[in-house]
Amino acid sequence: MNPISQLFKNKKERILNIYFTAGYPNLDDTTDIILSLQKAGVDLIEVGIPYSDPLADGTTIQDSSQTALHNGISLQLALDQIESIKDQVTVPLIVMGYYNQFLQFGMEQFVQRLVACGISGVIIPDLPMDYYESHYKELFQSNNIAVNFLITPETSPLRIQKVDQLSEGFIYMVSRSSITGAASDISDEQKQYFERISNMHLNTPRLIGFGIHDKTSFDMACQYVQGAIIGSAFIRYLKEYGVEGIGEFVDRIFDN
Amino acid sequence: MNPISQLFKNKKERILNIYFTAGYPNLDDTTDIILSLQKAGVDLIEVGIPYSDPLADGTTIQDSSQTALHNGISLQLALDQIESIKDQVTVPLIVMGYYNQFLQFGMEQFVQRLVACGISGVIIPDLPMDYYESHYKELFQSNNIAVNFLITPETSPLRIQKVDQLSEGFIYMVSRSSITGAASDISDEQKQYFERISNMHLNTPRLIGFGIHDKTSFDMACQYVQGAIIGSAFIRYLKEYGVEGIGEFVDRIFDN
Amino acid sequence: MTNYKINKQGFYGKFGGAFIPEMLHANISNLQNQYLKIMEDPDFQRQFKKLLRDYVGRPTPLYFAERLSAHYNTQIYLKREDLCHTGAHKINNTIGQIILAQKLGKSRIIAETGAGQHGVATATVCALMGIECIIYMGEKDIERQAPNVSRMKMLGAEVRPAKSGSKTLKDATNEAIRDWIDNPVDTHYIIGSVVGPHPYPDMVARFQSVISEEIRYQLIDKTGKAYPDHIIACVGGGSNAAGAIYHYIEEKNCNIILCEAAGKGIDTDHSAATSILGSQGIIHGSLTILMQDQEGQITEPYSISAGLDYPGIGPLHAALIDGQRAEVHSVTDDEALKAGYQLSKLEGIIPALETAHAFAVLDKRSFDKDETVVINLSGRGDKDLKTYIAHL
Amino acid sequence: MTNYKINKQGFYGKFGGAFIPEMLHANISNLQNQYLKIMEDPDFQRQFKKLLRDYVGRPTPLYFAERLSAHYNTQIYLKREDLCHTGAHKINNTIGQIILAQKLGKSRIIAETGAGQHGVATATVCALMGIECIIYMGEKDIERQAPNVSRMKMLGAEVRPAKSGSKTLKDATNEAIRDWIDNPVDTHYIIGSVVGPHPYPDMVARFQSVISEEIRYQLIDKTGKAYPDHIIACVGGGSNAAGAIYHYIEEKNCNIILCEAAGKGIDTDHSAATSILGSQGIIHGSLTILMQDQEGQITEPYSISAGLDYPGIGPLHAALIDGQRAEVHSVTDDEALKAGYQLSKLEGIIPALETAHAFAVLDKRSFDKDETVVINLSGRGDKDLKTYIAHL
Ligand SMILES: Cc1ncc(COP(=O)(O)O)c(C=O)c1O
Ligand SMILES: Cc1ncc(COP(=O)(O)O)c(C=O)c1O
Repeated sequence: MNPISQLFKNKKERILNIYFTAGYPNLDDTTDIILSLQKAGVDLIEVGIPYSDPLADGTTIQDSSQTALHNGISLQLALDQIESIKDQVTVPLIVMGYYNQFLQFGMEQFVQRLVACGISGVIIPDLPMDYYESHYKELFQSNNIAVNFLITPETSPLRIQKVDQLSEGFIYMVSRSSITGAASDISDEQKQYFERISNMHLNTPRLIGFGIHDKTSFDMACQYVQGAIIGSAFIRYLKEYGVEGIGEFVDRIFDN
Repeated sequence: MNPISQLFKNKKERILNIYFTAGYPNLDDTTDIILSLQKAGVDLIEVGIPYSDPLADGTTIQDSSQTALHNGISLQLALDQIESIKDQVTVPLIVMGYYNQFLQFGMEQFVQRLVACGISGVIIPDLPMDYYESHYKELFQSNNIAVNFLITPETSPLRIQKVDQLSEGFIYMVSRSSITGAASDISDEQKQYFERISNMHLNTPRLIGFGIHDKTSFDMACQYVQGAIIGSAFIRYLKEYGVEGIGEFVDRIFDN
Repeated sequence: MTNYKINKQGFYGKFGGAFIPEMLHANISNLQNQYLKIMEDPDFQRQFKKLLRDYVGRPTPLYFAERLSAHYNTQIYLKREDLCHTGAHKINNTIGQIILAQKLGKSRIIAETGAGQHGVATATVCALMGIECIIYMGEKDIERQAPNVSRMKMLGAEVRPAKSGSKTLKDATNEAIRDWIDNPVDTHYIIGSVVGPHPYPDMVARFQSVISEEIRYQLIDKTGKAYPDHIIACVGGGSNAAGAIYHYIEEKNCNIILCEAAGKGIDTDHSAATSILGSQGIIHGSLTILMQDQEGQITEPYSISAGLDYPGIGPLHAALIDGQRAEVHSVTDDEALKAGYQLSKLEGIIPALETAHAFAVLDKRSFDKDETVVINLSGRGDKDLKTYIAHL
Repeated sequence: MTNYKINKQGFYGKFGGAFIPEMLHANISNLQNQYLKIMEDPDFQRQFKKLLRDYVGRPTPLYFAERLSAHYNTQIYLKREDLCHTGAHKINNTIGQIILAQKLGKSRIIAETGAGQHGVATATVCALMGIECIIYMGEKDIERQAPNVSRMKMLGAEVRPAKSGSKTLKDATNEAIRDWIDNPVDTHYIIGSVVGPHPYPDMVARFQSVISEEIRYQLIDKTGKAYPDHIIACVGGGSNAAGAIYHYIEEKNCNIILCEAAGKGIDTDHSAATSILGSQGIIHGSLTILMQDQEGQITEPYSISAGLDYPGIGPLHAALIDGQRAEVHSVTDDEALKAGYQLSKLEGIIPALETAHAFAVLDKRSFDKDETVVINLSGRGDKDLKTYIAHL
């Protein structure tokens, strides 16, 4: 069984998935960040591979990606960094990046490297489900790499069912129709959306992402699903306090 | 008989007609210039009435007109100036100006004033012959004001005949097809034109104008016709040496 | 109504004629004798029509302006001269004159320009025919119509600044005439409006008359009626207006509305509202209405729009106004700007500042709900963006 | 040749598709399902055709360029998209998309722009329909295409600078997509070329196909032949080229010539010659050819012409080039400038800098004396005067 699925089987609530950008703030921070997050007790770690044209990301992550690229990060290097600590990592790792990066790397080669690095899953926001199904499903499944798809408030019920069927690991539930909006409280509209999805009784567990930035919003999300993803808020914290601040950041979310 | 016609009857060669701009260089110079020219022995004096849009004039005369207008000259004032010395003036006077100035003044009134000022002729370069004939011929003739028309190298023989028939006083023979060109020697082409006209044996005497600027060009012109008109060259001299220089300017032309 | 037909001597009633110095006589009388013969020649017509179609882009559309019509509660159609190659009606005339100049055997072209549209249109046809081209333009206009100066240069024309007088259109015209006097044999002078000595007003009006020829059949197609209840145009010299009304002058039921530039207002000394501030006189060889002082000195006009910044109007328009065949409105700079902004936002069409004056009439008088109003959209506003934005 | 026909999933052979994040899925799939239904509706067609005729000024002429033909000793016809309202072919597409957006019930429009032509064309149709309009434009392009920025403002649009990456077209597109992600319900995104996720490439090509539809009957009228021996167009994203070749793709005897911007040269790192410097990959939701490094990071392109300064090409063009159905030339800045000057002086037409790239081909390969060559004159050069004059 894929480690991510295992996680969701073992832990039914308050799963914390932290996203960070590889090579940011400094080129060599990747490994430290993973190990610090693991030490702080997060459940899942999502390593963003910086891209020149990150369509689906908000400005915080865009900026961190540009810095990381400027620092000299590459997919190759990010994977090397992860591989270098793979024996120390027990938390399931997910790689997030854009389809073109992996396409140029070579999809087969990419999956081989994921396996070699001990990575459990991927998020490729611009790889459509149909295309995945016809081109890559077998490749990923046979290598036991979970592919996690997204749903949004606009995703139709039919399509959600399809996502449910195709996603391994978890469904990335985009909390709202805004990637660039500032962190804000969760609105009634969003709550209705969360409830609507809960009532669908899907097979795949869900994590809520986008706009989750503190204990309050994390707790709120956890009322509806098994956990949540924090990205931009973590990047901003990292920028201000560096790797040393990670423990405190996570503590505050969990309120340990 | 009109004084201009009388002049041409009495003097068969080397008639010198000097053009100057009323109110230039100084507003009150008009009378001094006339009297100085008369004293210096010129045969005819052409008083230019400054106009805002002097289409048929070269830049020297344009500039003098703009200065004179700036000085405060007007048709009314120029005529007043002339009238103030009319008893001292024996040389025939010609007024040169554009049709619109006289039209606004009132054509009848204008002719009355010419008579009152002792002026013998007019040159209105933009008043077409036909229009003159049908509208103003009687007015000018009955008041014994000579109207002098122009011919150019491009004027057709038929039209020259008409000019000959309609002009009183003299025909203004434009020496060349350029109003703005610098003073230069008379070309072979021009000589052919002068000869061509001479061979037409016209009734009306001719004066050559445009480009006549010194004794040489004056002498050359006088080989073909009874005399010549100097305008720009005189204005330039006036600008440099003022009214006091007039005697010397005329002397040099006549080479007395 | 026969007063509005030109006679042999080039007069519309008492207005018109050819008050020119003898130095221009050979050229002008040659033109007078030749222009109709040449223009009516089938060969000329074929060449003219073909270039109007394939090069200029005629017919230009007659566009029903839905949002503007709703705003003013009437039926407004726009004649889209802004879609002509080079962006204004001016090229209808330059195409005609360049063919004519060729038939006259001329090898050098001169022209005056105010807004630069006529200069560009002339430079354009000279490039098209491979003929030398010199454009006179007031120094002040060279500054305020910079894009058009660049265009003329790109097209290979020489732009000569007119530095006398008000340094605008009037003075550029003077300089062009002087050039013609100096070059009587090889040069044709392409005047840009229905001004100047006969035959220019008639010749230019005929070349521009394609506008109302098209309006006529387009209007029948769209409304079933051959003429609009009102036809509106701005007047600098009057060529776009002449073209737009040409076939409607004798149609009594078609009301003609002409718009002049009032500049900062007719009671200031910064205006170009010729019909109100002017009187009869001679300008550029034509007996017409012009702005002048009591001495007959021509006044320096003012308008924010370089193409209307002219102290005279064509003799046809003088006759139409004098005979009360046309209704005249004077439009200030501010009113024109406002009309320009409004047309941009309501219809997605940025008009030339000249043209904007015509649209300002919509705020000055009302039209019935079911009346058909045609506005001649004489040119596009690309050349005026700097001015528009500066006043936004 | 069936490879060049789009399939249900939006692929031309292997190129195309819709590689978009889930946040765009509802909008894109709605468009995919609706666009053909809406476009084929007689009501839509009536409205579209009427606006193309009365508002845009179609048909645009097919003009036989006599002096250019003589210069190159062949038969050159120019398709005059420069005469379209707003000055380029771009408006054919925005007219179509704005009507479509209305039928989809959208009340807010966003668009990206490079040269500003698409921005102006979008702002124009939004003004025409009274719909809110936001235009994303690279900060660098805002500087070099200032006249078009002024026009958009006049038309009531908001111009938002894209400050990331190369600050040009690619980045403006990213920003527009982000805006759409943020506003999935009320907003329609009017893409300006045959790029982006399916159905954009096909939809835009269909709207632009009016160009070759007209060329076809105009050519028959002029030459008796329905297709030219060569058809030439510049390629930024590829919309003017797609329109010009649309009805000729299956006509084997019609040679297709596409011109890319080589910038300072394909062996410098200042170029936008996608077909030579690029490779297969994903850009803006489409699998096509694009300029990228080995890591798949998209390269910052360079061209003097803002409308060709794009690191990708549309998937149709990728397929045509990959299948060797089209001949491709890369044209440097200097070659394009030279071609622009030449067209201005020989034919009196100042082309857009983008368009000038197409004309540069005339110096790169020869054509037979009696071959028919159609060049798509995609836009006029008013917006580029500053650049032209600076290099004169
Ligand atoms: C667009 C436009 N409209 C009108 C005019 C005024 O000229 P006219 O009165 O001869 O049409 C000009 C002159 O440049 C112009 O460019
Ligand atoms: C005149 C003109 N031609 C061509 C282009 C390039 O776009 P496309 O390749 O989509 O025609 C542009 C883009 O702005 C343009 O303005």
